[in-house]
Amino acid sequence: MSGQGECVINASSSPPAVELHGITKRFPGVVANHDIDITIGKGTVHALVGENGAGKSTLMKILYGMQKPDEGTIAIDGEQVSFANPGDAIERGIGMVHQHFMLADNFTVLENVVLGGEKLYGIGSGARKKIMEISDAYGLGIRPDALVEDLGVADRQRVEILKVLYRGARILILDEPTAVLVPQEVDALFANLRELKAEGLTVIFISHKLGEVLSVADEITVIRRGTTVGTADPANTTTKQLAELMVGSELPSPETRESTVTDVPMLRVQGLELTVTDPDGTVRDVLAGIDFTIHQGEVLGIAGVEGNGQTELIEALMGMRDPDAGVITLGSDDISHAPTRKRRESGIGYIPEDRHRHGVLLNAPLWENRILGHVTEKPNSRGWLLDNKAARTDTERIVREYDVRTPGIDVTAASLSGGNQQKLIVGREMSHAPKFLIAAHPTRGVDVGAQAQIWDQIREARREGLAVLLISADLDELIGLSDTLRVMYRGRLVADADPATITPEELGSAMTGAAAGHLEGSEDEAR
Amino acid sequence: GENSSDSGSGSGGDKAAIAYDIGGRGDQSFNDAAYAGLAKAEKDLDISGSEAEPSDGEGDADKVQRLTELARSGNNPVIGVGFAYAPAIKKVAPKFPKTTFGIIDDASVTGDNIANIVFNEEQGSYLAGVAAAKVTKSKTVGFIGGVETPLIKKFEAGFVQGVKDTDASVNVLPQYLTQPPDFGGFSKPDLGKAAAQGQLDKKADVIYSAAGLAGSGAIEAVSKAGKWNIGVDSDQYKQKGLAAYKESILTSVTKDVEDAVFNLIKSVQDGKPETGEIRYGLDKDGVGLSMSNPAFTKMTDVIEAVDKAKQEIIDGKITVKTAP
Amino acid sequence: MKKFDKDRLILGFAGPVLALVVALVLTTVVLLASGQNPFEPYRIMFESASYADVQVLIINQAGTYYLAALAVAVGFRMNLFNIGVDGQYRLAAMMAALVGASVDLPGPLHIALIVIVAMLVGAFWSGIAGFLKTTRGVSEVVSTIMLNSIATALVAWMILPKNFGEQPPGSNNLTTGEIPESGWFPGLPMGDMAGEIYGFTFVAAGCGVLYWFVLNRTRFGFDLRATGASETAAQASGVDAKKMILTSMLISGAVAGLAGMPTLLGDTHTYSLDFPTGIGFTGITIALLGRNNPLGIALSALLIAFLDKSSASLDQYGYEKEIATIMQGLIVISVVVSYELVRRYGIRRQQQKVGEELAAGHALTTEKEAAL
Amino acid sequence: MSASKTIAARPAPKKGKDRRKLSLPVVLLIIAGGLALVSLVRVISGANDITSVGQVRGALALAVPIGLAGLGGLWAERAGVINIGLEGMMILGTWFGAWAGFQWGPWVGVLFGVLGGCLGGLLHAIITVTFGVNHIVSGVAINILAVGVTRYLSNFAFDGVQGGSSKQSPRIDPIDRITVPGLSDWMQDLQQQHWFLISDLAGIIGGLVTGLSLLTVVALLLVPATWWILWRTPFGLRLRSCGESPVAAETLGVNVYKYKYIAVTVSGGLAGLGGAFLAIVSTGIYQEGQTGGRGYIGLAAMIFGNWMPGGMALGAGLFGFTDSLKLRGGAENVHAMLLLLAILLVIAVFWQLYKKKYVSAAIAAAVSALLFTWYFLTDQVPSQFVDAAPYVTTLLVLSLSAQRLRMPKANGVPYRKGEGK
Ligand SMILES: Nc1ncnc2c1ncn2[C@@H]1O[C@H](COP(=O)(O)OP(=O)(O)OP(=O)(O)O)[C@@H](O)[C@H]1O
Ligand SMILES: Nc1ncnc2c1ncn2[C@@H]1O[C@H](COP(=O)(O)OP(=O)(O)OP(=O)(O)O)[C@@H](O)[C@H]1O
Ligand SMILES: [Mg+2]
Ligand SMILES: [Mg+2]
Repeated sequence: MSGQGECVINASSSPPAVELHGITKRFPGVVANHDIDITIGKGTVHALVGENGAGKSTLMKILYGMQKPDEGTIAIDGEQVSFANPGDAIERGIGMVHQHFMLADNFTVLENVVLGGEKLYGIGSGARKKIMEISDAYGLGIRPDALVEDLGVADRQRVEILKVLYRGARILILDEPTAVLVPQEVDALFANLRELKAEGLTVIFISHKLGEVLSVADEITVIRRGTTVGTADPANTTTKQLAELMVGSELPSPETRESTVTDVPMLRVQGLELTVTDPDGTVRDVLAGIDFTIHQGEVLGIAGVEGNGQTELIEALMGMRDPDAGVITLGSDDISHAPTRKRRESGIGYIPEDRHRHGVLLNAPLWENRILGHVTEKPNSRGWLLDNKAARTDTERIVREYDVRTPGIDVTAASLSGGNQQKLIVGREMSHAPKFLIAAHPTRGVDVGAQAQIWDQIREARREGLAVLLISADLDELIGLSDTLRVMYRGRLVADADPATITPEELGSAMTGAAAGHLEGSEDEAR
Repeated sequence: GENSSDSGSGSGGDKAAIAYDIGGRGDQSFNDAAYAGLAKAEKDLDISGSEAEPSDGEGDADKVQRLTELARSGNNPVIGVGFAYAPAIKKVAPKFPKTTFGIIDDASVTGDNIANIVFNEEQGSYLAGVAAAKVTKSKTVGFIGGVETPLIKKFEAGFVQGVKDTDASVNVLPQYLTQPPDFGGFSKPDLGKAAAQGQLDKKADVIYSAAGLAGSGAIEAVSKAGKWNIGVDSDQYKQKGLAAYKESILTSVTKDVEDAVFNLIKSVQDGKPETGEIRYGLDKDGVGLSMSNPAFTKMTDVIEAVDKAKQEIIDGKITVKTAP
Repeated sequence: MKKFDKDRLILGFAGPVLALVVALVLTTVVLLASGQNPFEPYRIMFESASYADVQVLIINQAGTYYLAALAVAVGFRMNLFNIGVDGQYRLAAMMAALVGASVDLPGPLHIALIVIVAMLVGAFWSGIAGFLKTTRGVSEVVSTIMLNSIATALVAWMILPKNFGEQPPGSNNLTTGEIPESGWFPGLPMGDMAGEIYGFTFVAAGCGVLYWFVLNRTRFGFDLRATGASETAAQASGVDAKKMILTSMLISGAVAGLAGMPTLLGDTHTYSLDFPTGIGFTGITIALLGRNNPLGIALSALLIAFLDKSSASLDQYGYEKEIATIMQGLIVISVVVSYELVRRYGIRRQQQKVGEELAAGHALTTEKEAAL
Repeated sequence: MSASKTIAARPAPKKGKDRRKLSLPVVLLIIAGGLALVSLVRVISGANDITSVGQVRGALALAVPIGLAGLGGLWAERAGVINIGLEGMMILGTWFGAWAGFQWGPWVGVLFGVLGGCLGGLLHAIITVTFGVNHIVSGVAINILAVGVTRYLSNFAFDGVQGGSSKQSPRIDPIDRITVPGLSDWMQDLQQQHWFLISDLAGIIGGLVTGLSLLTVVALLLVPATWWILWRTPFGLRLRSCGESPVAAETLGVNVYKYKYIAVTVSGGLAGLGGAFLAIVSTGIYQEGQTGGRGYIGLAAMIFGNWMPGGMALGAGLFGFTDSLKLRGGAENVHAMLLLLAILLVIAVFWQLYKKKYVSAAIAAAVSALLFTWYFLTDQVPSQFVDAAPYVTTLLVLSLSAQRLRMPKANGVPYRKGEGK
């Protein structure tokens, strides 16, 4: 294919937008990409799917000039290129929205957008005008002078897209852009993508949500263990087939089969209130009048657009924030103001939403990460002393039982892919027989195979009487796994729904505040 | 540079050594004066001299080691410059009974082979006070001390007493630059300058600074304001670094470390080593006021008053306090 | 992983050795450039270090440095930068000396009292910084710099004869009065001329063992390390981060308080105007050079003490002893740079190996599974 | 019962937008209030020196080196490199500044001082950026090295030269000073009337227009210039992005290494300028140990000022002011400051009461009462405590003011190209 090489572009048979040929990239201990070939036509949406750690992001970073391939060639519009840095790629009309936000929190939207592209429209009013122009054209609703740290994830995502459009990119790479969005937002994004495609732009799209992939892509490439294993035509492929291609197994479903809900209350929250004081002295409610009960064997799902108080609710339950009013009862103990450690010791498990911030010590070995959060419990310690040996043995067990893909327990957590980090966390939390589990986005960014495992583990524990508070942006997961659903909006639980009958769309609209109260006729909420 | 080497260059073969205080050679005051004494001895007495410098923030153990090494390699006398050497000399001297140990500015450690060289700084400062009180028109004079240690307080005490005894209506503004163990007050001229400026703004027209090198900042400020300086330690009128401001340096309170060191070395060479307290006061011209600025010597009434006070101190009619 | 161990060992040694060689070469270049004999100073330094008294001096100094560096390292382990060790140990030594001189107790009790006072004072002083950080969010870098200077002023005031100090007759020094002999920490005599190794040097070594044990073998140590590695993760794991900051600041200060003890209890028996200063700052260098690892710190402390003491007599031989300071700076730089280079080289090697193995037909997964 | 039927119209849980910026009028108001308070204290205590022309001049002279070091710190840390080596770079500045200054005139000295500092900065950049070594280690090493190198070189460069020694350089010719002719005298007169507020204002203005070294003017201009460069130019945006999120910058084609190198070198240059200022303007000679920890104080001033040029200048000014206060008859001036502090604490008491924080209010009240007692029972502060005044003041200001310090997010974090997530 690379023989096509020389750069004469015929108007008649326009060359493919991107051609990757024989790309190989090695990292210490891992071959991220191995002899990858992909051709992407102009004006198409091309999806890339694969397990966690399959090498998708690495491949895209190579295409974007962030990393140098060890072997292989890249051609853009038929012309062979070699990018020394992203600047070169941008110059060739490539834009990338990264899997993790690439935004400076303490900068304004405007500053984030113009950074690196100052020559285009300056950094002042010219740039502001251009930003508003793009924002209006695509209905992005951008406020150029807002600080990025004040923005919600969806807004940030839009800023990322705007950054790319601002530079006039013709080839867009979107690495898991939908992971943090609610259905409405995903729809809006897809509408934008179709618009872009109509303008002749090429889009490369990475997602673990196979339904989305099928709905938006013109062509799909599947990557497995660093190499391309096949392509699929979305028109006549099902998610099931796609999943099989990816992991060689069936697409898992979060569907809860039989109800295990008992009427023994495990966690009871009454009248929980939380306020925060801003540096300027204003006091805001972030949680108000929160009431709910989770019984043994019950999964309570909380739906809501991020930033509506879910984080604060979790932190209040974990004891990382002290509520201003209200009572939290675990079993029969009032733990409203108990310290975090005491709560963990009395049986609260915690799968945090941001694993890098709250779940692992990135630069510590796995076995130390296994101790984290349970340092006072067996087998990690005896009395005041650590029991490193027992902790190590138990880490090996977790790695085995929870299928954590790692070369050993002495590697740092940072060297695991996100999905494997997540499996380690789940394994760790489950190893202490929790009575109550807080699971925040337990499968975010996790591939389908790992997703299934995590769901299975939650289900199994639930069967044994575990109470679970599930918070997720993945509405399928939420509906499929929960026994009860509540919707959180502006710090309150404004609506409840029956997972058996509700659809993601209905739930999504309640999350935006458009609906309140009980969302469906049947009142079977277990109270 | 190249200074003394380990092997004796003099034919006499006698060796003497000094161990410096913080600052070391080149401080243009105390340590340099001691060096001048050693250099003079090298020239006049044909001995070979060694020097050793301390490192920043060192402890007694290092000083013990330094003195031991100097004594062991045959130096006699071994002179510790500065009171900080007292504990070290107390430990080392008994181990080398044949070596004479000199210590400058300390009389607290005693022994048969220890010579305590001390100065009556307060007496020289008293004379400076007399001169200042006579010269001031604004009835305000300033004292700037580098670091607030007992030694520098002696300077202040003598100066204040001299001023007040001469003219009780004259106001003395005392100011210290830093507190020990922050010895920056001896090495930061900008602090001296700021302090002097403050005193000038308060109408002081004679300023006596006992602040080592930081004093040069004060001298600069005072000179620019057209007022009088009183220098310290050596005759600062003659100091090359201050040539630009010499006209404003009325006089300096001198402290003859050079001769004290020389005398000690000589006494050892003569076979009659000095021992015990050797006090240098006005009587021995160990301290005094320099008379090299013609503008000062022309002020006959001032000189007269100074001479009178000097005589009275020597005669014991006036005792000068050593602490304010 | 096992099979890389020998390589790792070699690489581990390669770093420091490479660094020392580079530092020596650079220093030699400096000497040559300034027209001096490029080898003689080293000979003098080694010769001087071959004397027993200098060796004792080195060991004693290293003990003092070790304590200061441990104090800094406790902070670093928590991502706290305690620049205030200097003020803490000076204030602590002064107060301990005051208390020690004013009581008369049986030996061990007397010493214990002095040591406890020193630790409490050190902890109190660093505790101010910890308190301000946890309650008011004041950066400990700023507050400890300020507290150093405030400690200077406080000591200067307290040591005045009209307050708590005294001025020995005939002396121009100020002291806190001498601690009675019961409060002296016995040393290990090394012969007549060599002097003695401070007994407290062994306490310092014990502190190193304790430091290692607490950090690596106790729950508290785990919490501390976790907080240093990620405050947010530690908090979620049940550590009260604020309490941890305060606690580690207090510990750091308490250890800093010990830094003055070898000198006070083993040598001067009083605090005076010429009590050693600046040890806290040297402690920072040593902690960083030893990578906050108790053994590494010990080696670094010995190295720096060696450079300090063996260079002391250079000026008597006509060499500028600042060359030792230059050497110190160069060693610090080249040691840390070489650590980094060796680390990267190790990674590249590993990468290569994996690549080779892959080329030889082993699947990546087998490599992974085999390692389990 | 739980699900309410209406959507609560509560403020959005997102953070407010206007919480960060104090608007200009508010800042001016605070400054005016502060000045009025100082003036009041001056009138009550009779310590007329606290806002005299000389005091302000002295404060400025003492603040400039600290401010320049702080500005240097700001450049480096805005690009994500912690610079604890400021002290060393300052030392290089004093040495090179004096070395060139005594031979070829003060301005050449200034240039060499800057270059000397740049050299230190460049070394720091090589170690931290290229070799990825811990920033603090590198800074500490540079401090050691700078001391060693300058002391070593002095033996050859200054020893034996007329007026110099191994510790000190010969005298350097002074840099021209400017005084705004009519204004300066007028302000001086006005100040000496000791009127409430007017005289204080006159003192401050007078201090800023009397005997100002040209280098001081340059230094003062560097503060707004830094702000303008870093916050109003593409270059500055890129530089700051390296301190906030170098990986994001990298993904947008910014050469992060380049900007870090520039920033750290400039940082060294500014610290070097601070050193040159010390040697050439403040004192006219190089003197061993002359910087005496001012690099660290500069760092503290920068943190105090929240990594912003204006705030940093304020911090440096505070040090300069209290330093000058203590050097110019501290016992009396600082005594007056006790009163100021006591009054400030009374205000704090009311504020805390208003905020319903009774414990803090009680503490503030108790301390305030103590200070009042101290003030009225004495008329001097022991000189040892006077010495501590700048440091105590800083600590107090920091702990009383609301802490919303925000350092650049990636400050001190090692960065390697292509290893970002
Ligand atoms: N900079 C790096 N250094 C070392 N290893 C890396 C680096 N970047 C990626 N890897 C490794 O390369 C492999 C591929 O990672 P990559 O990020 O491309 O996966 P992915 O397909 O994007 O996974 P996900 O779906 O979770 O995003 C993983 O095993 C990962 O750990
Ligand atoms: N410099 C590095 N050294 C070692 N490992 C690295 C490095 N940079 C990245 N990695 C790891 O390589 C992986 C690739 O990053 P990437 O963000 O694509 O992973 P991921 O599996 O998608 O993670 P997540 O699910 O959390 O988003 C991550 O797990 C990361 O921790
Ligand atoms: Mg990825
Ligand atoms: Mg991922």
